[in-house]
Amino acid sequence: MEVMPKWAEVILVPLISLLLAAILSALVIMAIGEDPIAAVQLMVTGALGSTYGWGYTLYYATNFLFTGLAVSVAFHAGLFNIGGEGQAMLGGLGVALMCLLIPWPHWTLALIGASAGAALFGAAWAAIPAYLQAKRGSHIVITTIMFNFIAAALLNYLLVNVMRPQGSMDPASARFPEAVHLPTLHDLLAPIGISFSKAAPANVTFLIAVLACVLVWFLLWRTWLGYEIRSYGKSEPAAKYAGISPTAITMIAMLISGGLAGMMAINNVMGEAERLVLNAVEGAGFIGIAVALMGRSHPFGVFLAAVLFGFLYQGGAELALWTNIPRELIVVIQALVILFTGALDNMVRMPLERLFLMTRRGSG
Amino acid sequence: MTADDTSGRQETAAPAIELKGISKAFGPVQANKDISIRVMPGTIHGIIGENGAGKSTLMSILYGFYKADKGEIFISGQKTEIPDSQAAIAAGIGMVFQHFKLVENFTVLENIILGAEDGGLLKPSLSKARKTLLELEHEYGLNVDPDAVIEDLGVGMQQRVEILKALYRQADILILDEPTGVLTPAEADQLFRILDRLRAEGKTIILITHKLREIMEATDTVSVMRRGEMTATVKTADTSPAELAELMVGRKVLLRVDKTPATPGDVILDIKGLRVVDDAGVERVKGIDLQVRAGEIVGIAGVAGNGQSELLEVLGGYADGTGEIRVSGQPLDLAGKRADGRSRRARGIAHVPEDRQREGLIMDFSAWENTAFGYHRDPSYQSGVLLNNAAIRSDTEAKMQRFDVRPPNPALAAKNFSGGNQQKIVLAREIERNPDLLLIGQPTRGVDIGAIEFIHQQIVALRDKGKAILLVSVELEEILALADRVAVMFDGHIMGERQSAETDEKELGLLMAGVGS
Amino acid sequence: MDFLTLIQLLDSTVRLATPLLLACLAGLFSERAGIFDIGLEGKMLAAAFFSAAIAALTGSVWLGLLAGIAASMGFSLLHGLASITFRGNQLISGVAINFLAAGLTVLIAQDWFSQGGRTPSLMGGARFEPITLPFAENLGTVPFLGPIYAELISGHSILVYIAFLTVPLTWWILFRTRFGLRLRAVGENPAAVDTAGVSVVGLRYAAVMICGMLCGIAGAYLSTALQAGFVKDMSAGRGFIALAALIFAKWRPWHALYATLLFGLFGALETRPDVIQAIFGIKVQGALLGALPYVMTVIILAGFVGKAVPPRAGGEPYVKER
Amino acid sequence: DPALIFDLGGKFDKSFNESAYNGAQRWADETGGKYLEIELQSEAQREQALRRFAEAGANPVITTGFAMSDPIAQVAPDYPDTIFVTIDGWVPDQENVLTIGFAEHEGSYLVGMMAAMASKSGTVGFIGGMDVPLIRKFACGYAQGVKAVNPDATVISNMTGTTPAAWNDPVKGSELTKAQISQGADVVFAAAGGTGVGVLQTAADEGILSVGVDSNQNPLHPGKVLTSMLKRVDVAVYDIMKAGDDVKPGFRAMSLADEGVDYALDENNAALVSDDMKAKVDAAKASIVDGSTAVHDYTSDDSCPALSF
Ligand SMILES: Nc1ncnc2c1ncn2[C@@H]1O[C@H](COP(=O)(O)OP(=O)(O)OP(=O)(O)O)[C@@H](O)[C@H]1O
Ligand SMILES: Nc1ncnc2c1ncn2[C@@H]1O[C@H](COP(=O)(O)OP(=O)(O)OP(=O)(O)O)[C@@H](O)[C@H]1O
Ligand SMILES: [Mg+2]
Ligand SMILES: [Mg+2]
Repeated sequence: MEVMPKWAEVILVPLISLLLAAILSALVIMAIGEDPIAAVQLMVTGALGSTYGWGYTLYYATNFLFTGLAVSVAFHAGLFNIGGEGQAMLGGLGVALMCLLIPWPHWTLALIGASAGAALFGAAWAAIPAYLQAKRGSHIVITTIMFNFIAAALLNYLLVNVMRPQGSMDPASARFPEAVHLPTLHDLLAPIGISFSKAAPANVTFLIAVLACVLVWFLLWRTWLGYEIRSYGKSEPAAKYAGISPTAITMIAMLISGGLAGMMAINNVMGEAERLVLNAVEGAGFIGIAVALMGRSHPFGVFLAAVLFGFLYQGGAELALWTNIPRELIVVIQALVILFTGALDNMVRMPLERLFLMTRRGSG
Repeated sequence: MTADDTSGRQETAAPAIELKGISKAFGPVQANKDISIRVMPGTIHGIIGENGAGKSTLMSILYGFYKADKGEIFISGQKTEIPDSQAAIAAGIGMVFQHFKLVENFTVLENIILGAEDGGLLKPSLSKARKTLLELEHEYGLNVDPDAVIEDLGVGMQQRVEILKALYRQADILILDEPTGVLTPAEADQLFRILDRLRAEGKTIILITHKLREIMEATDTVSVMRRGEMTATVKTADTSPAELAELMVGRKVLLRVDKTPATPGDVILDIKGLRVVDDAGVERVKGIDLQVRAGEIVGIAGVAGNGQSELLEVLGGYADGTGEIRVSGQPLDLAGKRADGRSRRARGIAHVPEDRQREGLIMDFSAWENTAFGYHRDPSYQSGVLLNNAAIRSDTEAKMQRFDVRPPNPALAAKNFSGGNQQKIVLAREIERNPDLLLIGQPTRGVDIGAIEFIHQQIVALRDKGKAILLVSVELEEILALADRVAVMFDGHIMGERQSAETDEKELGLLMAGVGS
Repeated sequence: MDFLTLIQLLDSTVRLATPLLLACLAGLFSERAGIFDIGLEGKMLAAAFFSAAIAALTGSVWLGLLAGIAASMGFSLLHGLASITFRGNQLISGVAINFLAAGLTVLIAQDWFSQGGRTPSLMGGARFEPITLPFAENLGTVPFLGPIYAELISGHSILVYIAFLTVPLTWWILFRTRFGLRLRAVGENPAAVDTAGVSVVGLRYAAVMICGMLCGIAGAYLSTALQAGFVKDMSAGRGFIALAALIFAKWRPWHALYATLLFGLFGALETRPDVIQAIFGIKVQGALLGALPYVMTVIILAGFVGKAVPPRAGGEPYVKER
Repeated sequence: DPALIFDLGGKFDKSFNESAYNGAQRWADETGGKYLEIELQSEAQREQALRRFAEAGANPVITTGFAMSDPIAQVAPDYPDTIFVTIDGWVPDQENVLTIGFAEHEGSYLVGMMAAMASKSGTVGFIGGMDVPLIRKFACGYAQGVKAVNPDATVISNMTGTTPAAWNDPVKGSELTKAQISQGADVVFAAAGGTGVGVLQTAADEGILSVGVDSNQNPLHPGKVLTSMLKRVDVAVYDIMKAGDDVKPGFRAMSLADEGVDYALDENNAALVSDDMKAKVDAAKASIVDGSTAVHDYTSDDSCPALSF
């Protein structure tokens, strides 16, 4: 019944959209007097041309994977969780407490503990807006926005007044002990003979994020719980008819969502910074919204979108390192990518559909 | 507008509407194929056809809602371009859609003037419309409270608003798409009286319906559509229901439910003093007692909005009630945790909800996902912690086969099936569970006669297996044909019970109006 | 808390509420027509920049205001193109606009002024000055009402009065005019509007453009009335707060006024820890004080405001043919 | 070539990053030299930038902001031939690191004294950006200076917010200023990046005095900015770049004695600073330099004798 073959929908449309975004970005780069071709080369080689580049690209992608999945799960339940930012902040707090308070013997155990802490704190931060939505009808978009601000204030208070080591200028927690340092991709791949950049921050969390993608996929499309979440998201009256409790699903979906957002902290806090800093999340919660929307809330789509954004971040960093292109340009490029692949995709799809319909009529 | 200026027009020989070679495709779906039709002024022209035949599409093209890929439109002999509804309205066409196009939280008056305001300010438009409305009401007996909010009105009233909307725009040609699908017999009768009146004034009416009786009683000519094509146009006087049914489905159709007398067994459903208060705090069911036995069909008749829906909702587990309900002797929770759809299903209660698109199906889900809907936690659909999708799919395929769902493609999304086939998916899901008690609301609403025949057969077959069936329908005809016993609800009470063999539409109609025993 | 402190708090409330109010009403027009807009922030930011930039270049704040409105409406047009013409995802489009504005304003500012993404400071006619209402000076001495008139009501920039007048105007347009009727209808059931012979696309573009205009004024207010120039990211999340206020207000103009005044009051209270200490009797730690407005909002939402039902067709593109 | 890494605020933060940029630019203009630079966008880029510049052979690698201390401590051992410079950071026990420490509290003390002397109401204000220890260090030094002149003076202190937006919210800065004015403040000191723009503007509009920070902000509103607390990051960066490969690791203090911090006096505020004021401040300056007056550094023990947070 579809007008276009699947490959056109899945590959051609995003590709052409991306191309349009690239062309417009090139124009902007030219407008500020730089060379767009060199810039693109720099971005591609910087982000994908070496294991070092990949290490950073995947590091960023890991963050976006968690927040993107978080937004997606809530979306499937018909809930717009804008609170990924705050939930990831709290996840960081969970990780920091776990790593600082418990003397872990080995990183594997620490990872389990920290993941639990991250998920628990993230979920807890999502629980209140979820409860208010389910029981009081308080719009989850407002409450999660509010909880982002509250989380920032809470963290600021804790890091400046409570968790900061005496005398340190930095509003950050103490460094985590050596035992909880997570292995980087270099550490993981070296034993099997693959050499991977030592410097890049991508670490074992990336694998956990990929695993999370698979699990979320299983959850949503292979379990009755996921089935209930999706049903409720599509139609509340129908869900009620089927005996699916709106309260339970709202709570569960938001807890999972918050937990996923919180889990981002094992990548940036435990894996990279190895201490909790004030601005650890740096907007990944919001990028997660774009990633989920662009990935059409499907774990595989989220994966691709997250890697795309990882590429943009790392490519942007390389641009910033070796050229005088201001960092705002990178923001503009990101915006154009989001715009063309996410919002203006029909601009590409509509004429393509007409084209395919014509060829089909022509041949049939 | 007076009778004088319309009578003159009646004499012109040109058809009020002439469509020539209309074709329309939705993506790969060819909804209308080279359709031509002529409708004479001052007549009622019926259009029938199976679900998905393209009736609504054709009329939407005439009304400028869709744009035809090919073809020409002539209004009163004049070739007319109708690129949008504005043009259709200007050409004197009004349309009452199958799914009403009303703004739910606006008042009647606001809906009526929408798009037909006089000037930029609302006040003068509203007062003028109020006056005109009064005249129209007077003229046609269409009483509606102009200040009522649409969502508070019953469907019958909403339909009147739609008709008034068209009349307010001085439509000479009125298209009605399945207007009686949601009306009570009394409301339908009233509608046809109004249509007669309009015809007498020289207005032209196109009537789409699935009900052959209405075609036979109300129309002058009738066209039959099948799979996007116009297969026949005949004078109503020259045809018969059986012939029309055959023309439309392509085979002989049984127009009557074929069933043996019931042999009721034990009491399965036993309701005592049930009361239901809705979200707004209004008591909708005011203490009813009712029993349904194994092997019988009990029909609940009544004008929509008299508590039948709430009754079904409580039985189905998604509204709270007070009182006592026993199923097979065991009490049923009416509130709290165990009063939900899942617990009900566990107790052997299956439920075909009144609104299949809102409740019975997830329109974006595939047919196979919908087949599991409500039963998704059933052990036979699980393998370990995971859903056994393969099992659900093969189960769906079998059910689609047995219920003749077309197309028999489990992967197709529910929204891509026609209404009749959507209903079959729901029925297959619920009936094939072999429940002790089947709750079924409006089983054939908006469904074509071929499918109606089939659905009725399935319900009777379940009864003959010794199951209890509670049927709620606003179609008296359906209730009389299907139910063994009829209870009539009015204002939250049961006005009376009758054996269906011993009663008729007239008696039930009185009970439905709150008059009687 | 003495009377003058109260006046000062309310005065601050008015100033802080004004950009929120304008943005909230902007969102109201758009969302009442069925187009969700989380790009209020970006539009405000773009307007803040362009109004300050043009005011700085021409010396005329009015030209600046026009430029700000034009810039904001340009982004609205983009949003309309994505969400109306091409039936794209309205949320994504909004997100993109926020990013785009954040990046472009600084890029262009740097290109034009080379002052690190800022505009030069605005002086004289390049700024909206406070207006002293008639007799404010003489009446200031009248007890009670005097200070209210002289301090609270008088002495704001013209844009503040415009913002407050926009509330009844919005109400009047929405509920008393043909345009308003159609606009509300298109947000509830676009098919009804379409079959009534009115262009859904036209109405939605009109709503989105009004939204752009009001965001433009909001942005101009930030950089040319409250401030004397543009600083990067100076909208500082106000677009999101306006969005929250819009939901809080359940998409109604008068409620929007109350909601934004409430947010403004919270913001004003945040600047006066001493007042909070006087009221609650405890000294609130600085960072936690910052959380106060948001905590209060959640409490009020949970305790007093019921379910907010958005316009029914909101967020969905109008598609006739699947 | 030298490399310069700007902290998250970006090189145009109207604060110390910008000051560093100015220093580097002056060096480039004077010598025709070239330098690498990056404006950080994320935490993860800190280590990345350090390593990339070190690998590319840049020397010295200059960083701004206390948040770089930790990454430098991680990276520096891997590149023993590169000199890493941290401005505001603290990397002890590392052989190839030059730490540059500014005595912001001393400079703030001086402008605090001037504020107290210029104040008629006996109430002065402080407006910080985000509530972080560095900003408290400014506030604390300032409050000490105020109290040194007038022990009965009131110091009102506000922070703008808890998210990075706090550094770029001039509107909030304005409101805080107005709130402090209504509490009687007639001199306000802003240490709040872009937010300070709003503070100085409002102070000028409302007819009170303000105190600028980091660079000389007196010209922003001639005759209305009492003075500015100078933090000569530009000088530090210029000196380091000039020294180039010869730069020595270790610790370099940028205190009053080293002219690393100071107060600004120019034609814009000449009329505001009386001879008496100037004499008193210069005396205090001398006594701080010779050690007879000790200004307490908040970050030394996370407490402040003159102000509570
Ligand atoms: N807006 C649309 N987009 C895509 N396909 C459509 C659309 N409307 C109808 N169709 C398809 O066109 C065909 C004709 O549909 P139409 O609604 O005209 O049938 P109908 O005869 O009115 O059926 P029913 O009796 O169920 O109302 C169907 O296959 C339907 O799925
Ligand atoms: N001119 C006014 N001055 C003060 N309050 C007003 C005024 N007009 C309306 N209100 C009050 O403001 C509230 C909201 O009015 P508004 O017109 O925004 O929504 P509404 O008409 O109640 O809602 P809707 O039309 O969406 O059902 C109401 O409580 C109303 O009493
Ligand atoms: Mg139809
Ligand atoms: Mg109203």
